[in-house]
Amino acid sequence: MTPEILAATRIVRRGQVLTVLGLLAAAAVYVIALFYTPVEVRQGLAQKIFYVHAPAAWGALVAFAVVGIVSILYLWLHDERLDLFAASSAEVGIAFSLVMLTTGPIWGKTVWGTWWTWDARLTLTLFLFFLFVGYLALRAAVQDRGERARFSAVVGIMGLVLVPFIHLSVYLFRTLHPQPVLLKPSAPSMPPEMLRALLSGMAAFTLLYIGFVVLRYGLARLDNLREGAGDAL
Amino acid sequence: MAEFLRLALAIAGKDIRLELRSRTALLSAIVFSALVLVVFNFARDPTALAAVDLAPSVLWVTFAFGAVIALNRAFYVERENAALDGILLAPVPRSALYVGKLLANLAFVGVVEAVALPLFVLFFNVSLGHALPGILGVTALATIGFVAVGTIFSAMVVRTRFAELMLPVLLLPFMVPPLVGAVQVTAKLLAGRPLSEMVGWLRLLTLYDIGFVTLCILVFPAVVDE
Amino acid sequence: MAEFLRLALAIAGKDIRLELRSRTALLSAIVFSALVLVVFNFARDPTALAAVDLAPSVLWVTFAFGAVIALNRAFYVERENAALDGILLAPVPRSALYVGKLLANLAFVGVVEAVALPLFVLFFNVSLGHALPGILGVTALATIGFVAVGTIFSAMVVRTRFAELMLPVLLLPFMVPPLVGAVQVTAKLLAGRPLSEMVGWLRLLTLYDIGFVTLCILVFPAVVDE
Amino acid sequence: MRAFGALQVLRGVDLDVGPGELLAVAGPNGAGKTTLLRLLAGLMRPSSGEVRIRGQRLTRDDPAPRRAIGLLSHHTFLYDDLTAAENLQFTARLYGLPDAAAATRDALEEVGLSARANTPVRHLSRGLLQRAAIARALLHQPDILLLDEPFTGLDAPSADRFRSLLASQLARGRALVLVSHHLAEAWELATHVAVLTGGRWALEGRRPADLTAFHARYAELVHG
Amino acid sequence: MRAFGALQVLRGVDLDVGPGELLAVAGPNGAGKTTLLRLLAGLMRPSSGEVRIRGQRLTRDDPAPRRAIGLLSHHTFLYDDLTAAENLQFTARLYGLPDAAAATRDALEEVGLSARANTPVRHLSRGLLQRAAIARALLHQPDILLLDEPFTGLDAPSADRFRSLLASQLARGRALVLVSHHLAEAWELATHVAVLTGGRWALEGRRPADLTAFHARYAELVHG
Ligand code: HEM
Ligand SMILES: Nc1ncnc2c1ncn2[C@@H]1O[C@H](COP(=O)(O)OP(=O)(O)OP(=O)(O)O)[C@@H](O)[C@H]1O
Ligand SMILES: Nc1ncnc2c1ncn2[C@@H]1O[C@H](COP(=O)(O)OP(=O)(O)OP(=O)(O)O)[C@@H](O)[C@H]1O
Ligand SMILES: [Mg+2]
Ligand SMILES: [Mg+2]
Repeated sequence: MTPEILAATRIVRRGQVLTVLGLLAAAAVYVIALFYTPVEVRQGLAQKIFYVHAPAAWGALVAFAVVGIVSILYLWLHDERLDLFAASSAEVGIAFSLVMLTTGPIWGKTVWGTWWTWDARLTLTLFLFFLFVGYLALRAAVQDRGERARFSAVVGIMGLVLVPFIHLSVYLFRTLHPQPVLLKPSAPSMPPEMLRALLSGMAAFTLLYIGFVVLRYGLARLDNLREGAGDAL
Repeated sequence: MAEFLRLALAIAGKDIRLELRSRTALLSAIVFSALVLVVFNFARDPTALAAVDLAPSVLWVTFAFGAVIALNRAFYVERENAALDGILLAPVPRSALYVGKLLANLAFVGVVEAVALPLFVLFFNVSLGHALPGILGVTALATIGFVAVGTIFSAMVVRTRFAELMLPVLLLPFMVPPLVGAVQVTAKLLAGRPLSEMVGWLRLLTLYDIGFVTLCILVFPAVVDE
Repeated sequence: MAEFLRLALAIAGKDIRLELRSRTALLSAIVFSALVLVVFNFARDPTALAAVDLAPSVLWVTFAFGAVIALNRAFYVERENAALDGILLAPVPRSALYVGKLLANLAFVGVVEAVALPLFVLFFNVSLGHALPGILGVTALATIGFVAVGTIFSAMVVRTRFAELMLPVLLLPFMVPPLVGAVQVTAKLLAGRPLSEMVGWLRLLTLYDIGFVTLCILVFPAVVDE
Repeated sequence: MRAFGALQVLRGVDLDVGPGELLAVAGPNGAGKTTLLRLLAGLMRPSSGEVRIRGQRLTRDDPAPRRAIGLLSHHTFLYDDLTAAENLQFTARLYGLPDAAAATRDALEEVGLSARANTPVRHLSRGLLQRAAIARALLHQPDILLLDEPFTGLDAPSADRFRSLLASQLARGRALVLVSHHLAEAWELATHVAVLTGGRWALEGRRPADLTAFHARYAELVHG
Repeated sequence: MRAFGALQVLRGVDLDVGPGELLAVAGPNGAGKTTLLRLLAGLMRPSSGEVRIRGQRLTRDDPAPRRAIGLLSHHTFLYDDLTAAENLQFTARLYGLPDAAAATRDALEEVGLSARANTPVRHLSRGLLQRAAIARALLHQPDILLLDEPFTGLDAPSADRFRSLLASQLARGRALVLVSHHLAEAWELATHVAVLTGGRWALEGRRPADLTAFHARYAELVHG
């Protein structure tokens, strides 16, 4: 039990606590959403999915932004912990995007009558998602630790720069021809209860994000230390 | 600056000479591009599709995938006998190394495109005519963009297991903006639309080139240096 | 014969371990196929083209792309440290070496195809339905033929003295039939045409496979042996 | 005889090595020593002439006789991304050894690499790499061992271990051909010595007793 | 100090080599000799510690000090498909030498490879390859020469030629670090000797007069 291992385990425990809190908060928000927000006129109950969908999307975007920023810090400071943190954030981001990418189409099928449309925002997230799956694939394919960190940092930064370009191109691409008749995700003015529920949902997911990342980060630290112990023999 | 360029050219020149000695990368890229064109040509059911509608997409898919294959090999030559260490050991700014590799890759992808374009005209008997200069221009713009990104990724990918899929996995998302732009502009050029309709895309392509070439030069050292 | 198969499998197994060991091989294959398909989706100008018309060619270009990428590296791993000499030195019939490489490449391409097909259905929302078995069949037929030739091709490309002659280019025409055949059959299957319309192509594909696998096994020694 | 294009590398080089004999071959750089070993191993076909193993001709078509040959070359024949153990296991399968795992373990033990068995060879130091290559060449217990500068990169103790390994091979009636620039390294073990210059035997025969005298002779033959 | 992941390869190894000095380094396989040279050459960053050339720190950002370093490694740094001359000319350009052609000619002359200048290095024999690698390392007349088992594959006369080359380098006030398993090869030239075991100096200091005595000392140090 080296001090590092102790420290890492402490981080893991903190992560667990935060995660539990986050889950509770999210559950609470959802109870409120189900029973104390008005049923949306156009979409009926289907709209309730919105209180998961939007926050999840929000969480994913935050996660990926964090990866980019932390990557910059890594190339500057070359501290392995930054790399582990970025990786953890990427994994959580992928989890959240999966939630978004499943709830989204379900909702879409009910309100737009189609699973998918090449709407700017949707497509953007899709590519972000692929980008970060690639990010993790790369990490798994590089053996040397330092190299892994440097490579994935580079990808993280480039991803950050890519986002506006994809958004712009998808936007230009779409405005070529009449928008699909189906309506696209764009927040119409919503009653205050909805807004409150949405905001608290976002808050809950943010907490959840922090919990997940801290947890994942702590575990990554432990793995590293164990792996280390392995080589040393 | 002259010094910088001299080094970049030395490296690019070396790569080109090597590729001419044993044209492994180029060969498969060219063969593949030809295949793609053939497939599209035979696959196209003339009653359903006019060649012209298909043309831009086919052309750019061919270019893009050909490029990926050509890039896959960009850094293999540096691996045998640890030649890359030899370069890193020398007083060469990493940026010069990157630019040199970029130039070489542009040359290779350029060759692939130069071979594919005539085949394309042949198969799809589209008459480029007046559109040709425009098409060459947009090709240059788009190609610079994704080759710039591809160069840096190919430098990473040679150091990984399972490299061949890794490059497209990383690179394709970055290819989307230049690709979409190029297809749109090409389509308009072939349709003889006015320039005004393309400026948006052209601006995007230019921004992309400037943005990513700069960024790559900045981050490249992190790829090759410990 | 059992001996022969054991050796072939040993070689294939080694390649698969080298290439696919990385935990994320499957993941990369998924992302790869998805991206390729998405790129198509973007490359096509939606005003002009319906997805379905493109479907068969898109599917097969995707498969071919995956294959070429796999083949590119097939013999490259044998080059470092002259590992190929190590194999040639052993009491291994050259044909077993070829078959082993072929199997490894088929495994690789198979993974990509297995992943790409569902995604293809998703993105191009074509409903395979009853066509599925047919498509699987033709995929197998065409892939075997294509990869069989491709494996020889990659061996030649690595043996530089062959690359020096432009021999590999001569192989190009041989790669066309399986692809074109596959595209044609796929198109008919999707259009729900009667089998009678496809037998011609299917017969061609089968003959091609038998013919070329045998031929490749026969000429392979000449490629690898001094 | 063997020519690369116009460049004739070996001319009228005959040798035969019996069981329990070790032929030590020396010669200047570019003399053709490696080429000779590659010919004997069947990796190259002689432009003219032939190679026989127990009277059986070495041809491309019949893999069987290759089983008798082990070659330690300038190249390691190892896959950088596989571990030493994985490399040997693969080799074992190529030679159809009954128990690949055991053969691997023993071979690694013999060259003192067991501790690093599971390191990807890419991460092995040069000497450790050479040991892995030796293990690979000996893995299938070949009757004929062709060794091209086998002591390269080995430290003193592993060189000694390797010498005793060779001794045991000779005791088991194996035929050895060893190429080296430092004949001292294997002088005691050698039963025959030969000097190759410009692709010809400058000297060939039983090993003389005195090394230093031989060195003098060698010097005048080659550089004289 | 340098670690690969958790594997610590070098621990508290300090050395400094002045102009006209040759430090001969010995040590068992896997001791960390090559790693040490790569650190000194700036190909790796020390996990902790630093490298200074004439008091100037070796950093990634400033290419200038790298000009002072020449490394002859286990790898040749040569492109197999280019000829020896082409390889050297490329190197000359990398170092911005005024007259690449002349520098190449002289370097090839010095290692006795002029005759094979236009052979693709893929077709060079091992010893000839090693000579090409030596020519490449010396091409830009570095002040500091790091040599990793430089005698590998060289035949006797070219080994002698190389030794006199080293002597002239020392005469010109160059600082040399030479790693070898056969200290005899460079004993006369060495001004200092050091022994590396398990990533630590087991011994370091001026070169003793007597080699055999040193061998005995070495044996007990390393193999106990
Ligand atoms: C960047 C990623 C995304 C963000 C930030 C996001 C955010 C939002 C927000 C804030 C809403 C509520 C707006 C409203 O009430 O209309 C919404 C609605 C919706 N989103 Fe997303 N979303 C994202 C991705 C997706 C994806 C990938 C899908 C998948 C198809 C999707 C499908 C939908 C649907 C169907 C609606 C309901 C549209 C409507 O209200 O008519 N979204 N999204
Ligand atoms: N594949 C090849 N093509 C052309 N020439 C070759 C080839 N391989 C070797 N040679 C030439 O044949 C000659 C003999 O090479 P070989 O490797 O047998 O020499 P060697 O005796 O092993 O020398 P060394 O002691 O340096 O290893 C050399 O001049 C070499 O350049
Ligand atoms: N890239 C790497 N990753 C992990 N371990 C490495 C790496 N490079 C070297 N090592 C390990 O570091 C140790 C020292 O290697 P090094 O090459 O410095 O030894 P050496 O003293 O040069 O040995 P030799 O005399 O065999 O050349 C070895 O155990 C080696 O396995
Ligand atoms: Mg040799
Ligand atoms: Mg070493």
